[in-house]
Amino acid sequence: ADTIKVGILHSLSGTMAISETSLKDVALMTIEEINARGGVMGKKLEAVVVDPASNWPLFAEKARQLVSKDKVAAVFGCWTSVSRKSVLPVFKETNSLLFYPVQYEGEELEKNVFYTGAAPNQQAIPAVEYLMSKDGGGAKRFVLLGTDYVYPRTTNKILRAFLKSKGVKDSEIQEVYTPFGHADYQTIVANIKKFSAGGKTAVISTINGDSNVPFYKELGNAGLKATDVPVVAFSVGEEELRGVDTKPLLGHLAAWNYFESVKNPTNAAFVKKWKAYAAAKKLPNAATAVTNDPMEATYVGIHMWAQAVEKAKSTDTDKVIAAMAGQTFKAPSGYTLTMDMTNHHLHKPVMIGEIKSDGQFSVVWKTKEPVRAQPWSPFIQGNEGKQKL
Amino acid sequence: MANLLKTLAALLVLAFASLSAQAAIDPNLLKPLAGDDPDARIEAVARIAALANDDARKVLQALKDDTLYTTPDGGVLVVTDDRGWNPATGATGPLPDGVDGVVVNNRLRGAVDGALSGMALLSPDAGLRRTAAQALLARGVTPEQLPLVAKALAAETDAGIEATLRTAMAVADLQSPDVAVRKAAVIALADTGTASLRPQLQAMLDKNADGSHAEPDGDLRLAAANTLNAIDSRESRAEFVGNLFYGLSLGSVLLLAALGLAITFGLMGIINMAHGELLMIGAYTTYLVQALFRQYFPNALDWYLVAALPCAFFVAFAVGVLLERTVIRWLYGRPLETLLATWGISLILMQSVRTVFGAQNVEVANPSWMAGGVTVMGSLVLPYSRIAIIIFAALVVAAVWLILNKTRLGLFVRAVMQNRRMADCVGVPTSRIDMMTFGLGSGIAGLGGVALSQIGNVGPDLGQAYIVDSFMVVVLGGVGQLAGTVIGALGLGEVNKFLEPVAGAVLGKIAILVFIIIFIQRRPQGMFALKGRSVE
Amino acid sequence: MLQVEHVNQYYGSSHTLRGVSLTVEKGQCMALLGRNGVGKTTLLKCLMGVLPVARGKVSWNGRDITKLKPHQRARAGIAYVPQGREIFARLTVEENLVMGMATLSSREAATISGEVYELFPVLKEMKHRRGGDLSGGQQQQLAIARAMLQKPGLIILDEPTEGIQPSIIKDIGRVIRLLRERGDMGILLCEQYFDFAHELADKFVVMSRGEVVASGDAAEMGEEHVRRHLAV
Amino acid sequence: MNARVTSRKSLFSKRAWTALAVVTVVAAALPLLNLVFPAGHALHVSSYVMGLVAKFMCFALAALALDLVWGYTGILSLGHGLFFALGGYAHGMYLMRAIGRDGVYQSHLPDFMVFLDWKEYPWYWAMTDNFWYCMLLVVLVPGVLAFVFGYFAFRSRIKGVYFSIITQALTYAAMLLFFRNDTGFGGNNGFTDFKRILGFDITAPGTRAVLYIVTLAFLVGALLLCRWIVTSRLGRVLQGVRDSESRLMFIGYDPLWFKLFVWTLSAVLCGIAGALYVPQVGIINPSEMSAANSIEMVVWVAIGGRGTLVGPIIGAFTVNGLKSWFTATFPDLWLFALGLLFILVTLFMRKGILGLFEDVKSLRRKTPADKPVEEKSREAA
Amino acid sequence: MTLEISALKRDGLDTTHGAILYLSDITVSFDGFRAINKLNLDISVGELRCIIGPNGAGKTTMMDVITGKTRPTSGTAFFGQTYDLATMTEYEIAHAGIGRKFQRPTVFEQHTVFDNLELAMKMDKRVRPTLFARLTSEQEDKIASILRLIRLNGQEDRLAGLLSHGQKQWLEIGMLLMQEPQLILLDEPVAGMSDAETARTAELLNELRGKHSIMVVEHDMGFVTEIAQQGKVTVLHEGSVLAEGRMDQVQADERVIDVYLGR
Ligand SMILES: Nc1ncnc2c1ncn2[C@@H]1O[C@H](COP(=O)(O)OP(=O)(O)OP(=O)(O)O)[C@@H](O)[C@H]1O
Ligand SMILES: Nc1ncnc2c1ncn2[C@@H]1O[C@H](COP(=O)(O)OP(=O)(O)OP(=O)(O)O)[C@@H](O)[C@H]1O
Ligand SMILES: NC(N)=O
Ligand SMILES: [Mg+2]
Ligand SMILES: [Mg+2]
Repeated sequence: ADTIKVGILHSLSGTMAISETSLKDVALMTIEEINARGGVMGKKLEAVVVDPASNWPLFAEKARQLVSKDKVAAVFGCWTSVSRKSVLPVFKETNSLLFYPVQYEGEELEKNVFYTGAAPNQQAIPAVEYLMSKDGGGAKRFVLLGTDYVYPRTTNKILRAFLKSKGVKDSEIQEVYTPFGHADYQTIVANIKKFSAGGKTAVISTINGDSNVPFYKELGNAGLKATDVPVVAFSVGEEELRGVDTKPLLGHLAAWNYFESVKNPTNAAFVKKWKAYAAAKKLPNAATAVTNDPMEATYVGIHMWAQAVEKAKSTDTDKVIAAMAGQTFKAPSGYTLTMDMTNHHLHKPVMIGEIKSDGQFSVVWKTKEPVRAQPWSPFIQGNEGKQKL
Repeated sequence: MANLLKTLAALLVLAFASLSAQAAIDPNLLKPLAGDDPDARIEAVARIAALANDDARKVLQALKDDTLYTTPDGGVLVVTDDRGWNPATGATGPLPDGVDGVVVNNRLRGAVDGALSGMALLSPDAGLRRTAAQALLARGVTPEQLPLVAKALAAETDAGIEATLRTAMAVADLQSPDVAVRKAAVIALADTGTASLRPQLQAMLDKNADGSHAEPDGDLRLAAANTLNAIDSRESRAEFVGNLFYGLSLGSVLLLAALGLAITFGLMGIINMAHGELLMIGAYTTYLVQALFRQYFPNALDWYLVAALPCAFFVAFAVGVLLERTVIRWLYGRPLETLLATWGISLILMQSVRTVFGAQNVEVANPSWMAGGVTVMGSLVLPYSRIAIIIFAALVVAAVWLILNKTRLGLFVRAVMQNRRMADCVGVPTSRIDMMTFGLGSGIAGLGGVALSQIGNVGPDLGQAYIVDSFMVVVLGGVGQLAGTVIGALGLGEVNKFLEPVAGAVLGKIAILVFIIIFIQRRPQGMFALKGRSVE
Repeated sequence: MLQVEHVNQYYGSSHTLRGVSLTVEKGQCMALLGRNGVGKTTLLKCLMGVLPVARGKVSWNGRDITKLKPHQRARAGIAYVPQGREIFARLTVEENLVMGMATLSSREAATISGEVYELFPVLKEMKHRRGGDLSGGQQQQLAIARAMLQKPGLIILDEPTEGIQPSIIKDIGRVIRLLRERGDMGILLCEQYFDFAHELADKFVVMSRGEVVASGDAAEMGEEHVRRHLAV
Repeated sequence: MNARVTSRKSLFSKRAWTALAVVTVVAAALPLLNLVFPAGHALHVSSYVMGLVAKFMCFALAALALDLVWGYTGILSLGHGLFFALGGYAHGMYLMRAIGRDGVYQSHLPDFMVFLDWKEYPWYWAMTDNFWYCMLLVVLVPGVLAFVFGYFAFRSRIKGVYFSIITQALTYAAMLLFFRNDTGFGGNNGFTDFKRILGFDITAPGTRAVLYIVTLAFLVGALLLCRWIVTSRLGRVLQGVRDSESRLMFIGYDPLWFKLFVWTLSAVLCGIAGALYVPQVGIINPSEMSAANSIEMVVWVAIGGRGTLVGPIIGAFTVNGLKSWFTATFPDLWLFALGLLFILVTLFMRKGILGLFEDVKSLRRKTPADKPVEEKSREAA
Repeated sequence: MTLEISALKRDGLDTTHGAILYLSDITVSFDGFRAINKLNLDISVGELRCIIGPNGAGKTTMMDVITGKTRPTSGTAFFGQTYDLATMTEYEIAHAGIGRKFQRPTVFEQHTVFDNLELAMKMDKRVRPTLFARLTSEQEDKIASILRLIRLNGQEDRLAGLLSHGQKQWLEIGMLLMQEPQLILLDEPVAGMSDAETARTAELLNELRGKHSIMVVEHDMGFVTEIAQQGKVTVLHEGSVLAEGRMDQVQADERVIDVYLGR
């Protein structure tokens, strides 16, 4: 064939469309960008877009379709961990490639997957360290608030162990979970308020996309300000904030590996390109288009894959995997990201941003260098032997 | 923090002693603000605050509002409408190139807030003073601030503010080295103290490692224990009232979500799976009205919600009428098939919104009069937005009740829904009534959507989040029973909110569902079931 | 004046009405007779517009109403007491009666005329009970009262005496006679209770298998050839 | 007189038997075509297609089960996704045990238990390493749950939408329960990463072919069983339950046991469908219990034609087939197409797709003058 | 529950005291309104009893009480000596041998006429037997004869919902006969029937007299006179017995004329 097909596997309908739609678009933009440059190995890339509709078994079906029917060279996709778990067997069975662009809980390392989002040590732990620091407000008590699923659970498990290692007592940690789509945070916010009476408190939120708006609205209603009880979130980025009135949220935090507001030429170009793309394709709400971390991770992932294919001179899975190791890419975050030699995760910088009234984040803290991912968190028992991975 | 406040307070006292200090601010004072040494910035805020003049307040306010910018030469500008005011010179001019916003983090913001509220304690504006006093109470007064507070207290004329300040003083007095002062403070706080004092009071009761009491004075310990008890019982009362309120407010939300369905499903028997999407349409209409106001009537932005109500009603009404005319009207008497068709409608409406507005949520802001809330019983905040929703729900229910029970139209509606053919035969234009009824139900769903937009997501999936709950409410109350829907919604809200603290949100929700299942066993026709022959 | 010309109707493939024609004049009571299942109810439903007519024409006071909806016919002055009562089960008796005045202006509909309460005292007693809770005969009375309140020009009665106690049947008979004698109303009475029909009717038609097989003045009603069509 | 009785509908007409046999044989041939012909051959059937058909057959079995209660007995369940999922979970427990120590943590416990720091299997996992025991669970868990739930609900004479809504509440509650990690079924992720079944590699073409054939056999078997039931006198009692339950009581039937019988049978069939589904799609998780999934099942039945048994099978294949096709071909627009399909079928094909065939057949027989006039049924109480 | 039914069946109906139905002091009130007020009534074995009374007198409600549809507020209702009707469910009562025709015809509209009759037929009505049941030739003959009796032969394959009002009445009577109940309750059986049909029904009832105990509620006095013959007629009024006696006696009773027959 004179094109190389790549699959894009993001939900365009159902509950996850909120987050995943823009990943599909940014992937298409990236592919256009690569094609404009002449493609890969002289061939144009051809995107095959499917809609797994936020339905996990359908993810597996669509993955199989992309790999075995459309014969794509690689698949970029998934957001939730369960969708990833659902497609894994397909990629293993067919020995093909998945690029996964979202922060996740770790505890996984598959040969057929490249993880371009953050592992817990690249997001959660630095964020908590910041909260405990003087500048972060010196939090002593923590509310670990999340949606009841594996990512929050694992993250909180890791954080609990981490906090313990920092001398925080169990009585000073409150772990609260809500069901998916929970929309009434009155009681929880009241409880946070009560808990915070006991001393400087921070909330670590792993609330899933949909519940964030009601949570933050309630927080604003109850008059809990960031200066009293800061909330740091791991799933709230620029895209999510588009749907929130940010005035009451001033100063609440998020930890990511990229913010739209970081200032460097690569990012300026990236943001400009995205806005132009959104306008050109008449995406809904193009006028207020924003970039965010998983979009950057998608962008980086596709480029790195393209570089690896060039290097391997083949789209053969094993050859590409070999070529991926040590790939570098100058990312919009302003850092040159490296694909780890062994663990399929990117080395990423960690940044903490405070919400501004315009829905952007001002970066209040960041690491000097990209941090190597620890997919097997040392804070989880039984992972001791896996730290070299 | 304590150190900082100490300096701050000392400086404030100084400042107020010479309130007349004037003129522009020393650039050296401003310079650290533009830098990135956090400690130096905090220090600078304290020093500027000590100036206690209008200029200082302007600078601090600008910091707070994110309108303070740095210039390339290391100065700062307060920016309003593309013009910069230089506090060092007092000059106002166009913005030079290369200005950049001063990064404010929470720590700095906290310091600015503290400084501003300290300054506000002596402000002539009672509102400002009250806010400041409350902020002070929330933040805690250090012994060093006492003179300032004392001074403010002496000058205070408003009883409410005075009480707040007294409480703040008492809190501070808890740390006094003088047993008598401590005791007086502990006793004073029995009536006003909040849970935030518990650690301090508890500390008085604790024993040291060697077994001796941390607080040597026995009487004082007793007083502390009493105060703790008083605070605890007040808190638990507040908690109870809080739960009651949360339940009422959740119930009102459920009610607003379900009320339209009580008409389209309860009265008309249409298993309207697109009901949620009608809520969504109401919410998106609110969003559009807001956008319109932002664009054309920015001054009246606070009133966009009022305009959104009729708009949402009519848009949803129109969509409802359209659906009724094109699809639903063919399905009367085939209730189960309405499930299928409206499920299809729901998919289409959702995807339409996704196509037009994007898959992401859109932003709907609370008008400023809905921000914040009243504080009752010391610690319980009743948000205005929630209160507004409760009142709104009551109004909508009353309106629906009046329409259905006190007007001829309402009688026709009920008659048509019970026996369409016979209603036709006595001269009721049934298809128009059908259309109006479905439109009414849809319009009310639209109103519900306006309310929901104020507390949650406005996105393509908004409706999906409420559809199951809405059906539960209507069925629990008894299909076709407006009163049942009201009681069902409020009941579910209350049960939920009293369960949640005990069981947690997840198990609480499961418990609610099990409760519904068991309840229906007891009352297989819902809460307000009709009895007798007429239901056969 | 109601004029029915060659009306045909089908249920699926079965031809239920085969060219039925009849005329009801103002001030006249027309009895519609026939065995069970011959299509009487079907005809009345066609006249009321509840069922569509496949072929043929129905006109009322010279106006073609074949294509009108039931509520339009009601507004044109036709009232209907269906077989099986069809009261509004969950409306109160009073509300049911108010429904009878749906075609009147809301001022006229504000009060229920005492006449019906006099005729059917039980309805006044049970004014606040739900229609569906009434006994069968009470419901039948309610259905008749409801139609009377409409002040119609034509009243169509489908077996109005079914399930009603003898004394009230007599009252209903009196009412029908009264209405007839007022002269401003046509009455189409479908009835199994032969003697009752005989007493009230001015004219009659007999149907069999969807066709009119006999018709004439009340005087001929008792004749053998008529009786024959009613026997089993 | 006896002629009357022999003319009563037998299990199938001759033509229907032939059609059934042909379809079954063609369906059974797919895995052969997959195994025998190499990829690229004109007669080759890809494993992707085979996987799809297998999945659809599981859905079809669930739809068939639903039709038994909804179509024939008038009990609309909005919670059959629960029984489907429970069957799936029951089989999934075995599949998880069969992973052995090949999981990520190389423990004898499934990864999610290791992650929760559990040291032992909780009691309800006892014996799940035995395949046949799990198969028993596949039948028993949905069956017993349905029986108990049904017993109380039917005894309280809960009917109509009230019943539908509490089935929805039931599946919703179960979904929330299964989402909890502490419940011990893998939380949100559920079970995945299966490796083998009865010692055979679960991804091997041969294993897949066998699973496919087993699914087909169950589907055909269930169709015959259901057909037999609905044509028996019991079937007519069930329809009596649907149309006038109180009348049935006055002639001496206790509807409770009739309802309970089909309800439980339906749940069991649905559980079996779930159990067949899990090894073939490789994942089971609580989203199968979401309200929307159960409603979709109802949609399959309605689209195909309620109360016809064959219709729901056609419906499940049609809806899911279109969904698979649309999501790949028009990823942005497919919901419009699907939504429109639902509306059009409801409006123009009152009896679903199967009804359309019958209408066409009867149209050919009738003269235009015979246009059927349907009297609108009386208001539903 | 199925067990109980078979237990009851085995006991059989005990009518040693000559009466098949005893109602004593039955009261039924709906939200304070007494539809039945301390009603006392016995029916003897083989008796054909006519019940008349004004609309709303409580006749249908009384049948509701007997068939378990409505629970009496107070009082006792016994079928034979042993069956306490107040404690039994509708189907248990039906099984015990009470059959009823409703005031408004109720048949299975989606079933054919034949199926309606088959379902009503006297047989083991538990789940398993119905699943494996096959029609025997006697049963077929029985259905055929009932079909002829109710004049629906030739229409047995029509859906019952498509019958006319009168035909449904007949079908319901047919179903009742298929049930072979010991006590038959007929609520206005000839309402909506033509005079000829009414005569036929009277004939039928006269045939059944003696074989079954029958209770008939009717407003058609001609019909009542015809079937009551020399038997007892009970007049209900406002929930209690107003008068009882032979038809001619009752018809002459001033009170009955006042409240019921009219002048
Ligand atoms: N909805 C229907 N569909 C098909 N056939 C019907 C329908 N309703 C009635 N029929 C048939 O049409 C014929 C006429 O019915 P109709 O109800 O008009 O009879 P009728 O003369 O009013 O009888 P009755 O005196 O018993 O009320 C009957 O044979 C009946 O079976
Ligand atoms: N569920 C109920 N709620 C209120 N009143 C009721 C209810 N059921 C019956 N009634 C009343 O009880 C009385 C007796 O009704 P019932 O149906 O037994 O009368 P009936 O003797 O059968 O009359 P008919 O000859 O008209 O059929 C009536 O006045 C009726 O309105
Ligand atoms: N991996 C996540 N965010 O689910
Ligand atoms: Mg008739
Ligand atoms: Mg009666």
